[in-house]
Amino acid sequence: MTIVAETTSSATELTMAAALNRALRDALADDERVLVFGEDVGRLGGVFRVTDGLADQFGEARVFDTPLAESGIVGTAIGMAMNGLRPVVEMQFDAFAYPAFEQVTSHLAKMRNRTHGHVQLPIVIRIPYGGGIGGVEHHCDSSEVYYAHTPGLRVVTPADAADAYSLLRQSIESPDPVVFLEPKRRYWNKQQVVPSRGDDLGRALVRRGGTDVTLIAYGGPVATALDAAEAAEQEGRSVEVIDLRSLAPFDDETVCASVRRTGRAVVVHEASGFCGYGAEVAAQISEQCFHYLEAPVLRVTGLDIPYPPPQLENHHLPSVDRILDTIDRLQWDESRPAED
Amino acid sequence: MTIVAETTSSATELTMAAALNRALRDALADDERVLVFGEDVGRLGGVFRVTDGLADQFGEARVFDTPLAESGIVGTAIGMAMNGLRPVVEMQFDAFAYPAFEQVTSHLAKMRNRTHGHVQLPIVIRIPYGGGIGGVEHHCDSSEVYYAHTPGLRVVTPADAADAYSLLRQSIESPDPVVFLEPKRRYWNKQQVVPSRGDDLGRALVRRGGTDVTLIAYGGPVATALDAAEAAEQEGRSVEVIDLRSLAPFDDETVCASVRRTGRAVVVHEASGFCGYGAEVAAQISEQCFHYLEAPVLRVTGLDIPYPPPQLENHHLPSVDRILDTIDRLQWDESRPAED
Amino acid sequence: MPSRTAATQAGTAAQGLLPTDVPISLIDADARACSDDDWKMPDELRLLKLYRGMVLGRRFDSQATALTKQGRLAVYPSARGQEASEIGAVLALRPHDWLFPTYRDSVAITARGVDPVEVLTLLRGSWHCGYDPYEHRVAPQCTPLATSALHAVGLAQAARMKGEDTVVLVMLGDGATSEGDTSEALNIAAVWNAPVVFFVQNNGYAISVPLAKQTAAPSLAHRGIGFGLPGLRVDGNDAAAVHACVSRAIERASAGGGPTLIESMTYRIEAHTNADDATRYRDQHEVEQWLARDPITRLRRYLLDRKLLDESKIDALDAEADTAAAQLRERMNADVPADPDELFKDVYAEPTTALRRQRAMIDAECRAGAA
Amino acid sequence: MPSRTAATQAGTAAQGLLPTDVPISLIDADARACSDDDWKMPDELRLLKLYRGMVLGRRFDSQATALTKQGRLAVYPSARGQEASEIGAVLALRPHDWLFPTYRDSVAITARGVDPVEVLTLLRGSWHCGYDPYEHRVAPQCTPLATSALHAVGLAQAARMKGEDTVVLVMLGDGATSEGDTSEALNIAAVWNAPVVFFVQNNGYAISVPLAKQTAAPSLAHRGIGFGLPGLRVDGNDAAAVHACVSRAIERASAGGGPTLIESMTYRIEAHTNADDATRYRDQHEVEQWLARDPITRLRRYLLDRKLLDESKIDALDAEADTAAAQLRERMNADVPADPDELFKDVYAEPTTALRRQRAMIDAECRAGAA
Ligand SMILES: Cc1ncc(C[n+]2csc(CCOP(=O)(O)OP(=O)(O)O)c2C)c(N)n1
Ligand SMILES: Cc1ncc(C[n+]2csc(CCOP(=O)(O)OP(=O)(O)O)c2C)c(N)n1
Ligand SMILES: [Mg+2]
Ligand SMILES: [Mg+2]
Repeated sequence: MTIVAETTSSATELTMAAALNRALRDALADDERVLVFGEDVGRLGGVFRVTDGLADQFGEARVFDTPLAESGIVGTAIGMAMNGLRPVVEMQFDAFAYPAFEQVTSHLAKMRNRTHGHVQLPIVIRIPYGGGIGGVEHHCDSSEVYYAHTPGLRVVTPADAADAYSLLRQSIESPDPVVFLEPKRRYWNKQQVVPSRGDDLGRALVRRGGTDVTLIAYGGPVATALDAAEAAEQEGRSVEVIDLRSLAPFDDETVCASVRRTGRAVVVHEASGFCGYGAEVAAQISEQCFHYLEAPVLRVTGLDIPYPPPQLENHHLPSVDRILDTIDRLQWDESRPAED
Repeated sequence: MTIVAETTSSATELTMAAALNRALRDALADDERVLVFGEDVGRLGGVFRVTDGLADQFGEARVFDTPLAESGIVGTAIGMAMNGLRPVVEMQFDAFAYPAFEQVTSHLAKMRNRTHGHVQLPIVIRIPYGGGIGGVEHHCDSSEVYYAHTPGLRVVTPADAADAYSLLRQSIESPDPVVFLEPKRRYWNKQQVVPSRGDDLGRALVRRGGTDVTLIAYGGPVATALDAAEAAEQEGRSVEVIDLRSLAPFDDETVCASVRRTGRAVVVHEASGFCGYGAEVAAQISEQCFHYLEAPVLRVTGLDIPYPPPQLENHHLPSVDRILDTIDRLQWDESRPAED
Repeated sequence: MPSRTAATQAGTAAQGLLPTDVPISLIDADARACSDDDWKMPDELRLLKLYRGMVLGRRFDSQATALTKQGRLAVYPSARGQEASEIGAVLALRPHDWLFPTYRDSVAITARGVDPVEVLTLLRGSWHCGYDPYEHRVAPQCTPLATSALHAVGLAQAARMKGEDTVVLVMLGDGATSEGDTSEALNIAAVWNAPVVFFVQNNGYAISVPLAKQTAAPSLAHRGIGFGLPGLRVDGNDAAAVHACVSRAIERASAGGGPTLIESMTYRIEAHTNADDATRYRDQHEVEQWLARDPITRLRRYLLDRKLLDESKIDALDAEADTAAAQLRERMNADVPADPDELFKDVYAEPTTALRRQRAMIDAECRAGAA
Repeated sequence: MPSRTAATQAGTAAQGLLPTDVPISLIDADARACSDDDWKMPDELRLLKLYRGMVLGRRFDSQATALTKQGRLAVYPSARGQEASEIGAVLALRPHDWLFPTYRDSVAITARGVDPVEVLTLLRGSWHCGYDPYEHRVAPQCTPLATSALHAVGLAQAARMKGEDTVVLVMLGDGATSEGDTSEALNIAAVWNAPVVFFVQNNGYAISVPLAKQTAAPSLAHRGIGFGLPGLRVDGNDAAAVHACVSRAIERASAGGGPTLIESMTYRIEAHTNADDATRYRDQHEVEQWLARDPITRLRRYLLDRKLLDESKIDALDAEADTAAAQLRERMNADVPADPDELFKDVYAEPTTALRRQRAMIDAECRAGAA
């Protein structure tokens, strides 16, 4: 099988959905072992059009619709990967990946370890996740912790179009199985993208420098965090914003280096807070930066409720105001006694 | 339907498995809406004999074997509960509950909320969980975070026979769905049990008083934590041990009150540490007890690997030594500079 | 024991579980009565009820689609073209029976008596399930495909245990039959002999995926025999036939005969939802062929031919439907104040400490926002 | 479009997908050849291979059970009584084919050539899968029931995509057929026309649960038609018949004919595993009836009757089996040093920082322990 060398490309304005489409297209072109399949990803091009045109270009043998069965999709992908292919499968929405949970936890995550490395499963499971698009129930779950807590899986989530391209390319090339979470409310955000693969899977990115407090976010809320940082700047607070990009493994180095400088940290995510990803981030910061912390690590997260209906989702999602309020609670006033 | 009044009972020596059996028996006797079903729970009495004799006593109409389908078991339990019954179902082992994940997350957890409280699902899902019994792969997962992170579920886990009885009785009577995690390596531990229902679902228990450090554990490792506390005592350190019992909701009040007194905390569990339950406990303590902490909250957990084979599981499970080593790392030496 | 005995039993038991070669039909596409010795035409009153239900249903459906264009509904999955299946099936239910519908079955739910505004709550986005499931014995509309098939089996079995004469009708799409849950439900229902009717509306597509990519079986009704329950296939655009089949399946279940699987052959005239573009994956020609088999026209012609209906009755019914639609439009135009306190109310029977704290935070934010 | 055409196709397509009334049998319980026009008796060489495989398999199986008593294996699920199914099926595989076995199929795996010590690694507890799946094209033994049926379909389909002539045989128990994954696999295999053979060993029980509580179907082979693949039923204690059926299914798949479902009617003579107590849920009488149908005795008598085997050959084979068992016992008696470093090696292709830290901790603990 031939691997075509990467062609240098210039910047283009792309939405995240288009950047993902481009990544899939380039991966399909570069490596004939790559397959794309799932529900409605063929002729329709996916309900978010991320696979638009791929079936036409690469044929139904490589980009195809499956019967409606998520466990079936992941399970057959596992068999295909055992036989040398590199499936990139789509779960139509976050909550519709749950039927595949056993295949993901008991097989996908464990196969390499179980077989002493003989069998590897370079599979990417693409999952549009999270809310903010007025979706009805079961279409807006932030399910990252279910995967991040499962050893053997990589969990990756881009926050913008450029990362969407490069992280998806790297995920497809990864020898490890990757749960690739696409923040659906950013699908239509545009950006200048130089489609380049990069070589930083597993690393966080400092999106904005700052000295007073570190904001840690990923996926959909990264843009919110950047807006909050902008607003805080106006109020005279210098906020560093870190985009984690890789939830598993977690780049504690980048995060802790920042917090050791700023002395304060806030973690932001959409998923329910309780046992959410932010708990791990907060726990690691609290442990590794104990003597540097001027205030407890705080979390701005979704509420501990099932994802709410469209008309109420604004209360659930971390907002700029809620982030600013939380930053305000970071014990800036030396004279104020501790609240706890 | 008649609810028989609780009969006062005297202490009996029971294993945890026998205490659970007794709890099921009493629940079946007290409330004719209670049903027990699952794989092999009928004539066989369950692979751990927790349902031993129940089918004989209450008949196959109330205690019965189902076809081999976990999604089917939880899904039909949901329908039965919608029709006024109170199913107590068994998943044979932890990893074999994963096929039911969609039913648990998308329906069991959300039904009350989705229907504005019209439909309640008083279902108990009993899951023997965790390792320490020399079980082969897929038989030893600690899957509590998957459930604890899902709003709408109660997650309960007893550490001894007495709690096994009372927490299971309370779980069966709870109007909320309960994932009831039974630490299988404690099934055969004996204890004097006064079978009484109690009224403390959701509350943690201080299992042992202490002044220097708070050890927080649940399920299987509670006994290990108590042993470690005993050993630490010999070395002159007074260790308080808290058994959480209820993982969702989390009794932060009891935990934080203790840590504010001791100033130090270690969380112990078998599940992999990354995004494990201990992260939430550490994050909450770090936030709520910030000014009381003499050292960072440390975690003693399972490794971030798939559950290992029997011959290696001792390296994975939190041991007395590892707990003691961790307590030693709690910056007792005032003169020693911080390690981070 | 020895296999030949077992085999003979198998052969015998297999009798009656396979669908007929030709889908059951009572009124054909040209509105003529078909002769079928096995099935009886529903009586006049029934037929008129079916006609009325379909007319009201279609008007409701088109009104709902219109509401999406006005931004009053987030999304709406239309059942246009499937009225014979929706109405034929739901009108077979008795008051004590239960209906387990999907997102596509709003027409059936309103026909069951649920207030259309409550039905549309989900798609309007003010709450999830907008009605009390116990009031009309209608489960919440189910989105995670096939999952409700198991709930239906459980509810039905519980009714049997309690000695109640309740049959459960669960609606599924052709796509949903590929999910493991559907098979688990068929199997468990048959083993338990539960009073359930599995009603599969085979409308040819699962979003964009045609039936041929969904199954290689001779028909979806053939799935019954492998689980030990009878599979029937019915012309899903023939309200009379659908009604007859579902009625008999309900009678059978009620009499202790166990579950039935019914495949109702129909077609989704509109796109999957208003947000979908069906031209990407199917020919207009195909749609037109099915438009020619319209279930309402068909029954109307049949009833007109037999003078069971006349133009004035037709007009009156249309007017009734228009009035209902106008009322619905009006009521949906009223803004519903969504109260954030609702978020925390029914997560658990009693709100936890954490939820109380979170509610306080939201309350403070709302006050700050209002100030 | 219109339903009658579709129906006729359905009727035609259904032909040939249903199992025969009587399970396929070539050598009956009394060791007589059955006349069956559709099936040919395997040739002498094959029959002798089947016999040898069963003798070695049973000896291996009883040795493994013995090892549990000596504490050398944590647990062992015996296949005693199922040797005709295990061996008949696995010997039908060609070198390039794949086997997807369950925990119960150690006998089949060793017959495929995998070192028995490597096979027993899982149950010995020193690692999970003890062999390299690519060496003999045997997937890891699968414990989560039915999940591997999907892997089998995927691997088979990938082979087709790559133009390889590979057929995949996946073994399942009767209980596993109730899991949604089995149905999803049957459906997808049929839609894709994947070269897979689903081989269900119906041994009457899923742990303690008898078949009657597992399914109400006339037979498990009847499940095929509802997904569009042929279902066969075979006497699972007749190695010749099993071998003939599986061989033909492999040929068919190899020729592009698609998947087949085979139900092999057999019986689990031992308890579920050594840890189980079968007297709690079944009669010894039932076991004895099946002992009378022993697959090895049956084939031995058939071969003896035809002078294809004599006492000295029988003794030689038994001796060979004993030697293999003795070797196995000896090798299993050696302690395997379990190296904790292995824990971290293959979680990811490269260990993460966190895993490196955790390895350092374990190393330190081991050193402290050793000191
Ligand atoms: C478990 C699950 N997977 C995927 C989806 C997304 N989805 C919604 S509708 C649909 C197609 C369903 O087709 P069908 O069952 O034929 O019903 P129809 O829409 O035609 O009425 C899909 C894939 C879902 N709702 N649930
Ligand atoms: C998903 C899943 N659920 C439950 C189990 C526990 N379990 C192990 S074997 C078994 C019975 C399987 O019966 P069957 O499929 O007939 O195979 P047999 O053991 O008879 O070979 C059960 C319930 C499992 N391994 N996987
Ligand atoms: Mg459909
Ligand atoms: Mg079996």
